[in-house]
Amino acid sequence: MRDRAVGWLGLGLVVFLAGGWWLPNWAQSLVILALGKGMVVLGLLLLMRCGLVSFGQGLYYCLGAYAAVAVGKIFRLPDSLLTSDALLMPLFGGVVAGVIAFILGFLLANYRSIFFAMLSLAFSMILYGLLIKMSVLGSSDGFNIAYSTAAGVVLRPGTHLYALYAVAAIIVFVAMLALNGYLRSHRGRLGPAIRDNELRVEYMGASVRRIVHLNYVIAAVLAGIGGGLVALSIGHIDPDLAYWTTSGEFVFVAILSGTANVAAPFAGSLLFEWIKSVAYQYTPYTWQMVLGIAMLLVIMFLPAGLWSLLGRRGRGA
Amino acid sequence: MNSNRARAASILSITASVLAIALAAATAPAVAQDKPIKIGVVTFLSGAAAGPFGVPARNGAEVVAETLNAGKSPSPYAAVGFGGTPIEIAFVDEAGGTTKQVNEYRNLVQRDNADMVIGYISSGDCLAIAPLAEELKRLTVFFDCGTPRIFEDASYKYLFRTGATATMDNTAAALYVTEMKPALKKVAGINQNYAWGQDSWNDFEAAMKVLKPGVDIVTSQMPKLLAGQYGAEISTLLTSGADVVHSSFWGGDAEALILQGAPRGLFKKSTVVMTAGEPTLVRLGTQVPEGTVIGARGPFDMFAPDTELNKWFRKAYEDRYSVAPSYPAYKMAQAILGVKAAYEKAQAANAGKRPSQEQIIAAFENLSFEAPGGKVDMALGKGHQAVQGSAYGVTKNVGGKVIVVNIKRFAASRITPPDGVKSDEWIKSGFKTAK
Amino acid sequence: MAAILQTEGLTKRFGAVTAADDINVSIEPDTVVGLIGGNGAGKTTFINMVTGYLKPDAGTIRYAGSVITQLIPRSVTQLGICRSFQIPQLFDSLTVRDNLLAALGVVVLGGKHWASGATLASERVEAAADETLARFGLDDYRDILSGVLPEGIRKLLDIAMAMVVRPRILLLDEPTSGVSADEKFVIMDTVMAAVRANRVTILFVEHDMDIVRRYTERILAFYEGRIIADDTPDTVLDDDEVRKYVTGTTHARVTSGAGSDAAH
Amino acid sequence: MTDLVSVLIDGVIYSSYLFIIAVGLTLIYGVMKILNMAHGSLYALGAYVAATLVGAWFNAGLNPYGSLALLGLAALLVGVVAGPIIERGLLRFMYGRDEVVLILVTYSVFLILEDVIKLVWGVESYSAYQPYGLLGNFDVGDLPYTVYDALLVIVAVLVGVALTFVLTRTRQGKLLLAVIHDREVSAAMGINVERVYLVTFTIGTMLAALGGALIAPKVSVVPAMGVEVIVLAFAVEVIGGLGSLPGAALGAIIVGLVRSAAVHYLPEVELFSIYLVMALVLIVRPKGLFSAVEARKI
Repeated sequence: MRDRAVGWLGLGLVVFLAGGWWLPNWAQSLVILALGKGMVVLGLLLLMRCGLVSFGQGLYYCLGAYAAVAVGKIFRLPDSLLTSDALLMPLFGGVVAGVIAFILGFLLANYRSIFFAMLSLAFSMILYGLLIKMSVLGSSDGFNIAYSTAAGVVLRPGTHLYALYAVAAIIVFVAMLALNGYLRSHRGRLGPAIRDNELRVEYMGASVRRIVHLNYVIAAVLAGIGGGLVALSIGHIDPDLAYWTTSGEFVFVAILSGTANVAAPFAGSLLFEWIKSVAYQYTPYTWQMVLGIAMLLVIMFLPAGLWSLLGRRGRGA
Repeated sequence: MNSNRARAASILSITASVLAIALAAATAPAVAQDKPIKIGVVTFLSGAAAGPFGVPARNGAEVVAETLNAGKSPSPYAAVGFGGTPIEIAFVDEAGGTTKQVNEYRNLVQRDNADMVIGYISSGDCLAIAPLAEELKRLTVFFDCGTPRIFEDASYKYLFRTGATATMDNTAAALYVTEMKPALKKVAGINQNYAWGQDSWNDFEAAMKVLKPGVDIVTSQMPKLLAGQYGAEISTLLTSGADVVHSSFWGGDAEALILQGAPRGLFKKSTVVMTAGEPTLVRLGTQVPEGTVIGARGPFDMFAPDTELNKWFRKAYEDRYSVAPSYPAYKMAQAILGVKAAYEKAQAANAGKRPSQEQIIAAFENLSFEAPGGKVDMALGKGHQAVQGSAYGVTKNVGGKVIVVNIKRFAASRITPPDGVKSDEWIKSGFKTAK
Repeated sequence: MAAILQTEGLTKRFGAVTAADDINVSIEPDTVVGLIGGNGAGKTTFINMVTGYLKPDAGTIRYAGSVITQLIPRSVTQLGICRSFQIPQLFDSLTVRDNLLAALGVVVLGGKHWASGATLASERVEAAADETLARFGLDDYRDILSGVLPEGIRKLLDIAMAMVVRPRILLLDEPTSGVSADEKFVIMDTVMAAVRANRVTILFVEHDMDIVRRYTERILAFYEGRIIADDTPDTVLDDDEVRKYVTGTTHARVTSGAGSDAAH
Repeated sequence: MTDLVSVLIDGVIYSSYLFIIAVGLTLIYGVMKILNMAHGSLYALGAYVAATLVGAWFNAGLNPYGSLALLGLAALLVGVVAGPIIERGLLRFMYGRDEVVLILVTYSVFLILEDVIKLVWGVESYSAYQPYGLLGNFDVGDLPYTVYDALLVIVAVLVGVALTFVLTRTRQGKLLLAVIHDREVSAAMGINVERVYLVTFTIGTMLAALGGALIAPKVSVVPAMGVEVIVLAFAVEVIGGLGSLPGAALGAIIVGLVRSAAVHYLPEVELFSIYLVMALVLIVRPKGLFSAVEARKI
């Protein structure tokens, strides 16, 4: 059955890479953006399965975006693959995010419901404040970032965007497989169990705290990688990546997508980005209202997220 | 089992969205030769910056485009539209952050095929758009954003900025207050805690230290953007006993600072310099205390020269919107007229035929052109960055109306660094007039 | 023979109320002990203290000789002391089978580190789940969300989940409360059958004296946090104090209860 | 010395502002368990209405002191109009949904209201400055303060006292507490929970609008003025302990004093002082300063 999963996702990857080739640039970058944000939402899905909602994933999204170049700038490192490779930069971002999450996790793993949400929000806003203060990182204006290689391969002019598109697609493919496996593992199964009844989980001899901590770190790594991808597709990063409204948007997309399936976040995120760009285009003066109404409609008529459109109550959703 | 169906469905749905986007792309309109010149204009249409900057700029663009297309503008801009071809403007909201702006820019250029893009008030957006303009090879003109980093850190082919950098706002402000109060000893600042506020204060502080060695910087307040309430800040400024208070506040924050500072005598106790204060005069009128030093980020509005061009623009704007144009409107007009000048120069060089983008760019570099605010020289950044004089004055209430008196003008060379020199280094090295 | 569970001077107060007052008991392996007493007599408090949910104000708890007084529920469980709950503690949004899979998964993960010696190979999990389903007669419910199960089935599942960890001591908190009279014996028979398969010491709280009489070898009678009687069922249930404070029955009613046993 | 005094005064003034905006949020959360993201927009709505009314009042050249009453009227208007519309028209269909979903519902309301405000008032700034200077100044040491700010403090105290009185002394208040304690039980006891919710949300909206209306004379009323307020109010709320009235008061005082101290002594940290406080408080008291005790689970 695991093999069938690989098969399906593999097919999707091929369709994606092929489809991307004849997409116009603006659409490619839209898709990269959606995939990057989808990674963050995938992490939220993991947390939501444990009944936790973070209003501070912007923290790791932003860390992931800044990590590579910031390290370069702060320590005045010479340009290297680390600060110019389309694959390495996001992965490094993921690592940094993971490390920070591992530390904060010892604290946050004790929190639930709204307090978990608000404490994570507080941390992301503190990062926001720190970045605004750091003129070496361009304060609120942030700075531009670029990439010249992908997995070490030097990119010919004009191929950059598609290379990034491919990198994003492959990262997402791997992430979906890994998470799909994790959710079906013994540890992964305990997520919904914790959401339903922590007391029983403890009485089964498992540590709720440790599992929450683990999921929190995984979510952060995903968010970090996603942030790295978005940063590269935008070519510019600034502290807004850590602002609470950014995190709020991720939560919305997560609800929109539903927690049924590891592909849901990416479908949801693609749809969301598309709705947004259409809203900007056709209702430049009232796009917020359009988003708000869309959001309400989803919440009212698709309680289990977009997935309920596909006709079934997903497992553990 | 059914989770496989789910996966299949998910792949389909993702593929579907990709196709949908591709479809939207395919159906994007193609541009023909004889079509009007399509200009994407990006300013804040929503959010806090819309009222003070975005909307005046938008209106400025609209009124200029209309009068140009009607051929009702004075020389040297009498020709209809650009060199006889009417211009068509597509407005885009600058609100929503750089991530959104970068994609909006791609959409403008690649999906909607704008011939050129004029806009951007936020320095962050400008920094983000700059490399993209090069990548997409589309003529792009920044009209307002202030950070000097753009042309000081890199050089561009497709990118121009017709507005001077924020450096001159603060060097000019420093010059003005030192001439106004030769005896000043204590200086304080209150600026918004983000790049604009931080840079403005750093430039002003550095300039003051050059002009008045040993000046005492008593406090630098940095409330966060849109904080709205400055009770504690005002108390510290009052207790600091500063002779001069520098502020680059804009929009609602500037108005709030005046509304809360005036009743508590801040503006009596110290001379307050508001480098971007001009739009608040339009909003608050006589609420702005007398004796406040006001700037307009260039020779605009009350600082504008008494030329045909200025009269024409003011009248057209006031007739259309029944308010006076504030500086963002002027700067937008300046940008559009600059491109028009370049376009028509290129057209002339091209035997009257529609010039190519490359020809327009060639004509634009190092161009000098007239605007409602006076003469503009594309002198910096290898001919891509404008320099312009500036002016400051003090508010005075006359017959229930606020006017600006004691206006002093500063030549561009006095307040902006020569080409190739970074602003902060130039100031610290004593900003000697480049000769 | 050596006691597997032992408490000395176990005491717990909630404000003015004394829920456990100097409790000293010693349980031998492989016995089935009934805990009886009115509401608030301290039965559940006793279980909560033994399983680490509550920390006693005074006294010690020994498991196979070693002190476990300060351990948290997780550690207690890993030692092999498991419990079921008065109100079944299930994963309501999961199917019955997934409830068991979750519990079994923990055994796989905890595995060799556990003092209880309970281990399970990952590939055996699915099979183990199905065996448990069969053993507790839950086959018909395997794919039903546990949130919508009838109370009796919830009780069974609750106990089944405590069992998959292969406990050496099993504490059942009112396994048959809220269950219709004729279901009670079905549940108890199933549990006992399942339990006897792998020798487990059982303590269970029960209000139905017929059940107690039928399944226990020994009874602890609680009253106001104290143990007022501790002996074989017949002795305890005939004890005057017990009849006064706990069962509140006449001898006749008890035997009639015994009669109804015979009816089964 | 005067420095310390002004830290206190500035802090208290800011605290009372925080309290007024946070108390409505507290009430709504306490009763309805909804963290109302739209609170900021309702605050903005109050400010816009107040600015409009005051503007009209002075254009009509009526007695300036009347404008103070208008501020209250603005809050009342927004409360009785927007409150019921949102509660009856939207929220009541959502009761029983997950807390997070409810947050998102109110988040969408926030997005929609932001544009509604833009459509009604445009993006230009409004100001109702007249009342602020109206009452003159008073000096503390050599520092002038406006009487209006003192009034703000008084109003905050009154609001706090009034709410405490209503909740603890009146029958309606006791019913409210009953609902807070247990919705099902109180419904069973024959309390009309629907009506309690409607009233609560209306009052909460009124308080949000009151905050906006009272602040309108001090600031220029601009789009997005509500966005900052949301997080501010949330922080106060969380620090104090969700749904706790004394908590909101204490939270407001702490945040207010910390901020003004930061401004006076180290302006550098002002930007995120509030989030530091929030993080620290939550680290020490995971459920805020005044947190409700939970009943035994098994």
